[in-house]
Amino acid sequence: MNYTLNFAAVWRNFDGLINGLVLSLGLAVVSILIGAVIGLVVAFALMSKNPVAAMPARLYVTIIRNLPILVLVLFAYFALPQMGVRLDKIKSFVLVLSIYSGAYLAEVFRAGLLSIPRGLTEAGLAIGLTSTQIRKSIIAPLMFRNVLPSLSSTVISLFKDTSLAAAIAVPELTFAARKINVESFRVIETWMVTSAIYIATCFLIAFGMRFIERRLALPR
Amino acid sequence: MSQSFLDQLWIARFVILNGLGMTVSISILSIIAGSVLGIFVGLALAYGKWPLRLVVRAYTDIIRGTPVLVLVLASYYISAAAGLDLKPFSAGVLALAIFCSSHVGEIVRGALQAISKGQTEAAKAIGLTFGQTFTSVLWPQAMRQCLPAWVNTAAEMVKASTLLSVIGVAELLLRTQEIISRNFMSLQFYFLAGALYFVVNFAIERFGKYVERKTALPS
Amino acid sequence: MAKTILEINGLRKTYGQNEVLKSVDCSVEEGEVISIIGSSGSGKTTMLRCVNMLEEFQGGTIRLDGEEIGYHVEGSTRRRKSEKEIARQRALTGMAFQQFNLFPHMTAAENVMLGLIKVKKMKKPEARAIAEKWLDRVGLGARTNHFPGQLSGGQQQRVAIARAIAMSPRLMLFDEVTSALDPELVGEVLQVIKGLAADGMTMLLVTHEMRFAYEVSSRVIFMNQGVICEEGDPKEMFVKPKTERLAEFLKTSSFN
Amino acid sequence: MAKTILEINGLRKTYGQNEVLKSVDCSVEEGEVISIIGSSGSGKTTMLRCVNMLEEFQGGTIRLDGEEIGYHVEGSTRRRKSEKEIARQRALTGMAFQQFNLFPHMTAAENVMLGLIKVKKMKKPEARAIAEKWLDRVGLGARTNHFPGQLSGGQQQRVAIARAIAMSPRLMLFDEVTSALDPELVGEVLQVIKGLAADGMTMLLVTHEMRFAYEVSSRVIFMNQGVICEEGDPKEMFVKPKTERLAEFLKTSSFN
Amino acid sequence: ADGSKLDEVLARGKLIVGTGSTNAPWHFKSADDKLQGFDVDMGRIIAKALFGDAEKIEYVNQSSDARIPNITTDKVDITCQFMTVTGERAQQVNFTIPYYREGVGLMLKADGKYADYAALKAAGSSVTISVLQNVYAEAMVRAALPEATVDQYDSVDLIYQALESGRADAVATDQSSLAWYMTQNPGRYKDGGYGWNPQSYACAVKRGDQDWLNFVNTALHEAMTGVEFDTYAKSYKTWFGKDLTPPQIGFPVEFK
Ligand SMILES: Nc1ncnc2c1ncn2[C@@H]1O[C@H](COP(=O)(O)OP(=O)(O)OP(=O)(O)O)[C@@H](O)[C@H]1O
Ligand SMILES: Nc1ncnc2c1ncn2[C@@H]1O[C@H](COP(=O)(O)OP(=O)(O)OP(=O)(O)O)[C@@H](O)[C@H]1O
Ligand SMILES: [Mg+2]
Ligand SMILES: [Mg+2]
Repeated sequence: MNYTLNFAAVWRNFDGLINGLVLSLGLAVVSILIGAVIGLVVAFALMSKNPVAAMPARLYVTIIRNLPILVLVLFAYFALPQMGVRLDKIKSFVLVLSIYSGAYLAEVFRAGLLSIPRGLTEAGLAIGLTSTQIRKSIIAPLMFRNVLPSLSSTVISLFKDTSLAAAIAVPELTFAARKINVESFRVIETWMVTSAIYIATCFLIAFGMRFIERRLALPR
Repeated sequence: MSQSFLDQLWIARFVILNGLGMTVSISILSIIAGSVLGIFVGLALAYGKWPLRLVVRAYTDIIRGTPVLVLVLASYYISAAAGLDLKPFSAGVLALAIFCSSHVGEIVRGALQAISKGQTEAAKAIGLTFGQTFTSVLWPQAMRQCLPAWVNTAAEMVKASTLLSVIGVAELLLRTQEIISRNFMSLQFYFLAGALYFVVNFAIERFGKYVERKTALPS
Repeated sequence: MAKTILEINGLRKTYGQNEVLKSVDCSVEEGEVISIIGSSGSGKTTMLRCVNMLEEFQGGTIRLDGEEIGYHVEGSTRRRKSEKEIARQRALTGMAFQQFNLFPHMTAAENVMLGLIKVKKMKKPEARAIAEKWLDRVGLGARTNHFPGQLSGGQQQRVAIARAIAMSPRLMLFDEVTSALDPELVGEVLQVIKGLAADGMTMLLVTHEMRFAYEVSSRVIFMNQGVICEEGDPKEMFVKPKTERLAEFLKTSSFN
Repeated sequence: MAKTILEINGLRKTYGQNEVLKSVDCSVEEGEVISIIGSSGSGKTTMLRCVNMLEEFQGGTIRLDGEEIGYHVEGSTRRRKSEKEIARQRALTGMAFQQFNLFPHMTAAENVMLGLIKVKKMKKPEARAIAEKWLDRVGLGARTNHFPGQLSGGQQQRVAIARAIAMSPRLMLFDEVTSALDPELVGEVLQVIKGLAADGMTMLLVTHEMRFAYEVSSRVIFMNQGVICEEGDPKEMFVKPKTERLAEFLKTSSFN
Repeated sequence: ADGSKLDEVLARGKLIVGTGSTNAPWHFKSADDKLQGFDVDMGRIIAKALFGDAEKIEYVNQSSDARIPNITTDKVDITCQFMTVTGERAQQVNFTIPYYREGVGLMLKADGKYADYAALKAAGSSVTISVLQNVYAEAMVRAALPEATVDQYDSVDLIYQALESGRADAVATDQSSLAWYMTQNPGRYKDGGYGWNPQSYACAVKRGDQDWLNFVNTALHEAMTGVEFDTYAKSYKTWFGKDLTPPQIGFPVEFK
């Protein structure tokens, strides 16, 4: 083609992209941490024999996982205030991404829990531990090791979902990129650089997770 | 604009159905193409010689690290740059299929590697070639193992199809936005769209469960 | 007469329609070593698990040192005790499982220390000292910082026994602790159990090793289809069984 | 003299630095039943797997009915045969594994039929008839449409044997086919093998069941550290071993 | 390939115009799903000039991001999509002569806290203004309301939604869009009574094809001042609600 690449506009606004990346990472970290807590509780609820715990958990996971996150983002930002809950745009996005992460992580954690032999719980019971102590000292640490490989891809896609925050004007990475686009229309160049930033970040996340996985691997 | 939401909905009914139809066709096409490609990706990852494995691993890692939006834009513009003049629909489906293939590839690899080596050896021992072993012994087992994760990917594809609105494919989200830009009832119509996406994905999930039950091995 | 530690009265356990234990009575005195034998599915494991409240049971009482285990029975009402109370009672008995069930993310010492710290509320150094003492006792003094994945089956089972015994239980329960072991590793585990018996530990053991049951037990209980079919001194029982069933069972078992 | 079916000459196999088979020579005549014994890690499995080309090997030749298996050797050059050719040669020997390795998504009959249809290019009805005949022979005539998950270990192993034997191999290889079975299921599998031996099937079997090796084999091979250390008639070898090593091995094995 | 786009379009027999579908009154869908609006009419004027038939036209639906790339990669012959003329953009595409001059206005809720522009300005930093995402959006608002908070959204319906849901106190965007919106929602909103930030809207074509650019310029010029004025005026009346005074007869207005 006779299109000549010109990155000048992108480099001029590179600071904006980096600031956007930092915000994206911040959103992802906070949301995933909150989501992990939700996910853990929900995963145990999903496994519970008690329908009062299991049913709402299943409903939550089914609904959230089948909705496009954009709809949730718009709901939290525009409809919740009409119901008396007013959060600023960053908080409302974090709320949504946490709830969204929670549903995904719950499924990941549940798979991790399923692979823990029942005998370990019984061994814990037999030495007099309570169920809560068993969950904390035995089940959770083992589950965490079990899920690390699949956790990595979930975390990466949740990180990529922070791009949806652009829709409510949170100045994260995608927002910053679009801002360059509307100014310069150097769309191809902007997305090339932006996707390189996303890919590099995702690689770092994957690498970090693999590092943790190796560190926590049990000697055998 | 004194009309109610229901009036507007009635006026827009065909447009919405149209968009829904488009969303479903995009999803089906990209899931099918992506899955076929993904099976080869998975095969290469599980059984390829190391140079091939390296290339395919780079492919999946890069694709999975890129937001789908960026893939969609790249497919549309870079294909043009490469002299391949794809219409937005084909470019979008191509992007989603590539995205899908990287995920399916990982799923297939995982499933293949979970099959015990003894299966391959037993097949070899009765004289099957690798091709026969794969089609008769490995794939039928891997497929069952893949199914739940594959269904999740399919649902992700439906959600990702929203991003084709950016290159002007008239799928459900763009159709919704068009309606909103006429009557400005954004909340109502976004949630209608949300509900429709939910219905589609829920149907996929149910279907997946059904197939899973149907193909479960007795024990 | 020695002090009665465990007293089981009319123990009844069902899985749905299936009555797995049908009114089992049994009492165990301090220092006794009792082997429970019987064919597969006769309810041996289930009985042991009821004593440790790993299974709920539908009727009868189990008393440990006179205290009701798991349920409080008053007339015709039967109330399950609180989870906390049951957890405390479980710590009074130690249990070793066929599958070892060591916590794979903890070293041998940490496995033993966990109960001491969380249940007995000991400080870490104290718990470690006890753990090391017991690991030494089972012949694993040099393996305290190994993870289960780094130990052989026999070593893992010995850690599991140390973990149970370190809690100073009133009663030890062993459920086929050697069945999952390669033949050459069975001996080392049985040796440890013999040592505990010699120390006067009260023990209930389910086993398929007839020779071992013969040598170590002060009494043998033969279960069949959810009831205790015959019990007595191993020297007598194994040589001249009173019931037809036991005679038959002994014929097919590896003892002869 | 009977016809020589298998001839192994100077077979050498290494894993990296580790030489697992060091110039093994061995020949098997039609109708022979040979047991390979030896301690763990001595190379028994590896030798069997080389014969079926499940392992590559670095030196020596294996001939089946005079035909070179896996490699074509000419002077000092050694060329691996094509995958297709090797697949054909693998079908000439049947193999049964310790872990059964039945295809879990196929019924017993389908497991047996697969090779007949894909390799022998039979029509389905013909293949089914043969499968049913062999399943009947191993005592599973009533289980042809069961999936592996619905069968006991012993039954699974018998299906696996039927699957191998249905291909009418020139030679059957058995690798510790009873080690993964519960003791009570071992008998039924050994019975099937005895039947095959009586039918004149040529067989090479790796086993830890000394009594069985003693009863069934026409010749026993004792392997040690990658070499054949002693071989001969079981009646003689087991009673008065010539080598120190075999004597020691027999002492620790369950035969005595 | 050396020929002009003009020849290519004529040979093809239809014009390919890039525009959007979600911004009233510029380019949006009617209730019966027809693309309409002022930008759309500009395309029709050019098609009429080309073929004498305004219907010989194909619209390519594109987002704002895609306006320039679709030209540079030849996906469209021309883009008419309320494109603000800037120097930087003019380096990448050739702009036609402008067909509309836009300014920014403010819209408030009719029953809202603030009466008009003066009230907003007086309130200083406590007001929030929602605008369409733009690199100079912030500066644009600052020029009128130096202290206000600026929230940027990426689609028009969202900036209105922000006002409606109380996320913003006023919307600042093209006066033409505001006018349209207020006509569609009579009585709910009011104009802030202040306009600023003039900008020109023009179509854009690929750089370096003077022939094609000249043709489009001629077509647009004659629509605004010559034979097609009635078409232009009619469209103007439809989308902006105002009547245009016909061009002055006599000496051409351009050279005054
Ligand atoms: N979770 C369960 N649900 C239903 N039935 C069960 C369950 N666990 C055990 N049973 C049944 O209870 C009966 C007694 O089982 P138990 O495990 O106590 O036997 P056992 O004497 O320990 O046998 P083994 O020697 O095989 O260990 C058996 O018939 C078994 O099928
Ligand atoms: N895949 C492998 N990689 C490296 N070394 C191997 C591999 N497979 C086997 N070995 C080594 O080769 C040697 C022979 O192994 P082989 O399995 O043939 O012994 P075996 O006589 O069958 O023993 P067992 O009675 O335990 O089955 C052993 O030292 C083993 O550690
Ligand atoms: Mg048991
Ligand atoms: Mg072996």
